[in-house]
Amino acid sequence: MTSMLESGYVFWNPIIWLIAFVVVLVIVFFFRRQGRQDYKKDTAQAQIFLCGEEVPEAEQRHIRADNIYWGLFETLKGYYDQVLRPHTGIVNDYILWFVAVIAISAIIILIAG
Amino acid sequence: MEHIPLNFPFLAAALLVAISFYIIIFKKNLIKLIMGIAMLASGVNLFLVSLGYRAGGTAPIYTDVPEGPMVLAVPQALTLTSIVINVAVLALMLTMVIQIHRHTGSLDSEESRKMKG
Amino acid sequence: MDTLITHSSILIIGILLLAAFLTPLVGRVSERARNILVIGSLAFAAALVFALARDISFNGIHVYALGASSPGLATPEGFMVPVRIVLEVDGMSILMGIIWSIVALAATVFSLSHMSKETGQTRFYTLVLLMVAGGFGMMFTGDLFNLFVFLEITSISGAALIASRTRFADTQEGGFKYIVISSVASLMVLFAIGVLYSQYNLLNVGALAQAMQYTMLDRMALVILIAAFAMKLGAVPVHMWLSDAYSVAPVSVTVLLIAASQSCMYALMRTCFTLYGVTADLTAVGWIIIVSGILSMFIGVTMAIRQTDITRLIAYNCICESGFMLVGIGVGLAVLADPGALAAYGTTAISGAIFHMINHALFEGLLFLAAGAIFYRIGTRDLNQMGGLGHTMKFTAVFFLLGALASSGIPPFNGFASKILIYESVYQFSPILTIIGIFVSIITLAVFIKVFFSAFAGAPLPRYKDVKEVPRTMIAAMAVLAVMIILFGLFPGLITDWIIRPATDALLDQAAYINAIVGAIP
Amino acid sequence: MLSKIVRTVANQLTLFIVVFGLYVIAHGHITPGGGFQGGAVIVSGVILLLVAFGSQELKKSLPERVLSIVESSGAVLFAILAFAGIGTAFFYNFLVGTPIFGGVPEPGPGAGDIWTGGVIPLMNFAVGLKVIAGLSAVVLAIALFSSGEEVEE
Amino acid sequence: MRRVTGLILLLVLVAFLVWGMLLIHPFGYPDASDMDDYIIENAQEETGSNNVVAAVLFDYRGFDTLGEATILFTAVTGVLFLLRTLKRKRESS
Repeated sequence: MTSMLESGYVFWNPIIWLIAFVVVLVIVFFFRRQGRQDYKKDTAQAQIFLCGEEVPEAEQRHIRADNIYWGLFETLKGYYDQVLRPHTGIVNDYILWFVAVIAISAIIILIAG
Repeated sequence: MEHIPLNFPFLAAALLVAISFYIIIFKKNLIKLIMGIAMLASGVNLFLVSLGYRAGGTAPIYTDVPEGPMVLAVPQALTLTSIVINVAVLALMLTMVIQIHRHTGSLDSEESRKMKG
Repeated sequence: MDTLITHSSILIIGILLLAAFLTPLVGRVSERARNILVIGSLAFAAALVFALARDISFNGIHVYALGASSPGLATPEGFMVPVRIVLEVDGMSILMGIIWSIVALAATVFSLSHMSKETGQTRFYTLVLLMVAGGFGMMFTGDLFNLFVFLEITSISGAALIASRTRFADTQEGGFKYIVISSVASLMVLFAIGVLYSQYNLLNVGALAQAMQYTMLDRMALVILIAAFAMKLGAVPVHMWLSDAYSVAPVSVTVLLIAASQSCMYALMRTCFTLYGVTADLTAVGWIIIVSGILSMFIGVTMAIRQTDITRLIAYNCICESGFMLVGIGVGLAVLADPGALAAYGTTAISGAIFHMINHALFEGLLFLAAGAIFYRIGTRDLNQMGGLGHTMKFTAVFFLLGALASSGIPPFNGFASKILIYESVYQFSPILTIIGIFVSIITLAVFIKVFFSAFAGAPLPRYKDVKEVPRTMIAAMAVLAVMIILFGLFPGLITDWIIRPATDALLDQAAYINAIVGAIP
Repeated sequence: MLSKIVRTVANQLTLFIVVFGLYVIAHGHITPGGGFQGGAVIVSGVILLLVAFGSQELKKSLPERVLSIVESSGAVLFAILAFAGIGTAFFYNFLVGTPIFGGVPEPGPGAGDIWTGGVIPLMNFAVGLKVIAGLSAVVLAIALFSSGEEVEE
Repeated sequence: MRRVTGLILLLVLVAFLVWGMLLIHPFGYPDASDMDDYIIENAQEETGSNNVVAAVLFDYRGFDTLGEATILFTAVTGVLFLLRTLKRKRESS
């Protein structure tokens, strides 16, 4: 079994996983085929329905990257303010962090280790 | 020769390193930053070359040398290598600073930065 | 053939250096000859790496003493310590060599088309060859000062390559930051080497490991080495240069830079496991690395989700992924002195980390190459201006999706295989670490959903109507990495048995590394 | 371009600087010095010329194309000398004991002999060539760039 | 704020370095010198060079020197690579 990955505690075999995945896929397709059959291409059914409004152009319809997860950033504003503060982009600060790492790990290793 | 008290050459190297870190951290001018790195390199080179000294030793070159102990040769070779490496690094850094100045018209590490966050 | 194998470790570095020196001369004659020289020397080096790997799996550690009267003679006759520079290639080094050769070939083939519009291509390829040679030198050398020299070669050529698009201001800034960071880090490495030299009068890793007594000065050197290598590999909190440098470089260079960061990770592992090893009690070091890894994972992913610059986003994702490796290594280090725990889960954690290194190079490489393909066609890295590219750039979209799924640890891709090793072993050390890891993986998927949605999905934008698929060489380079991701995902057991386990064993077997240099331990 | 006095003096001095640099390179294996040091000495002569004549004038006699070629050749020569010992081991000093630079001095302090050192004098020469061409190219490129002149590609 | 934190961290670093330097062997009396003694004794015989430093540079540690020459080559290539054109700038400005 070349696919088997054992770590002494659990095992992971992608082939088994793939077989299970295919089986699940078949089952899903089976149930999907039980659904409605009256979908027809090239009719009004296939068009975008937006509460009866006019559908905007592709340019306006597209959700830009800035707006994705907007709510998440709004909620975590406090966290991001804290995280963004050290990311100044000034090269001097980068070396200051390096000195900080040396100083802190020196204290830890010289005392504890 | 007597002991030099308190390992003065090593202390000098450590202080050079410390001063250069001060320059690198607190001076916002990019040229001064490069000077700081050059000083850091000098500090490390001083440290390396003073490691190899042997009291009363002569230079490790056999041509017309008096009898006696010789100082260690490997640190000197390492220092030579390190010096040339730093010359190369400084040349490249200065080139980049020239380019940064050409693009942004500023030599301040805070004003010339385009990327943050 | 035997002669070739005997000299292979030096030939890999030497041929690449010679090719780099020849490239400016050949480039004046003909561009085609130059490309053949570059690709040919890289392919030759890759072939030699595989031959050497095969030899190491049969005959154990490969030792090459430079300039000695016989290549196998690491120490002069009748003398206990090595005097010359010794190349020492064991399972771990050759694993890094395999990663490096694959990545270098893919990146160079990709840049044949990707850089074809730029000026100064001859110097570009010279620098690429120098960087690849420097990386091989870092991985194969058994000498600390030599490690420093090759570290400098890699970082100088890397900095020049990052800044290669001189018409943009941000590239110059990224290159400058990279070279400042790396020269400070490498000078501190040199300082630490001096501290070690002052006590033992040795520069060879194996001989130093044998003589190591873990005095206070050794601890000082350890602190400086760890901090310097951590900065070079981009661990939080010294990671800020990484996003600046990776995001502005041409993507083929970024792929090389990822592998260069991996070689700094290798140097960190060499320092901790081989140089200090069991002589020292590395529990505190292990915890420092674990904390840094957790911070890298968390801060990396939360910063990644916020970016709107595609390469910068993937760069933060790189920080996040290297956090996984750091956690694996840290757990291994923390239990290094405890044989029971090491056998129960420490070894698995380390092999998970090593497996993740090779996977990381593959999928992050694929992601960056796909991002570069987008940049090649539409000329911007800004996600806000992209949209609907999947309609025209089908191959790129599929490759990007593949890399994204692998990076988020979705089965059955290779990222999952290595992450499950890390999760499962770290869980026995401390469950909270695994929970954080799984959480971070989920956010990684969210990050890539954002990228895929805003760049490839959606209705085709009118301004990108006539965007075509990228040239065939670029697709070929991406396809190589994609095929390897799928293979590594489908046959993880094979890969672990062939290269990961030997690498882990070689890393943990400090005595064998020392023996190969100085003979039996007295 | 500086005044005529400076130019004449720089012209004459450069000769001595170059000769001294060549001496340092050639005697690298018996006295202090070597390829890097001698090369740096010669480059100081080039910089003197650069200061006296200006980058435009110097570019005519030392075009960057030539410097780049010389530098690559120096590096290739060095690498080939290292490769030449690969019959035994890379970097093996294969010339010791042969008629070319093969002499072995008496152990202990003594007068130096130029005909010793194996590949070391040759490598010194290769490195010297490289350093001269390389550093001159760097200095010239930066000077040309800062004077607003286009650098040759 | 940044200045104060920076100075404190720098002081810790200085204390760390100075403390380390005081632990190193007394200046001029190295603890161990096996490798260097071997090189000083055998350099003349093995390499034929009177200058031991040159022998170390080009024979015992020749690979480092190749690396160093490579670094110089890299830097020169990099400098010429980065300063390659001004034309585009002149047109745009």
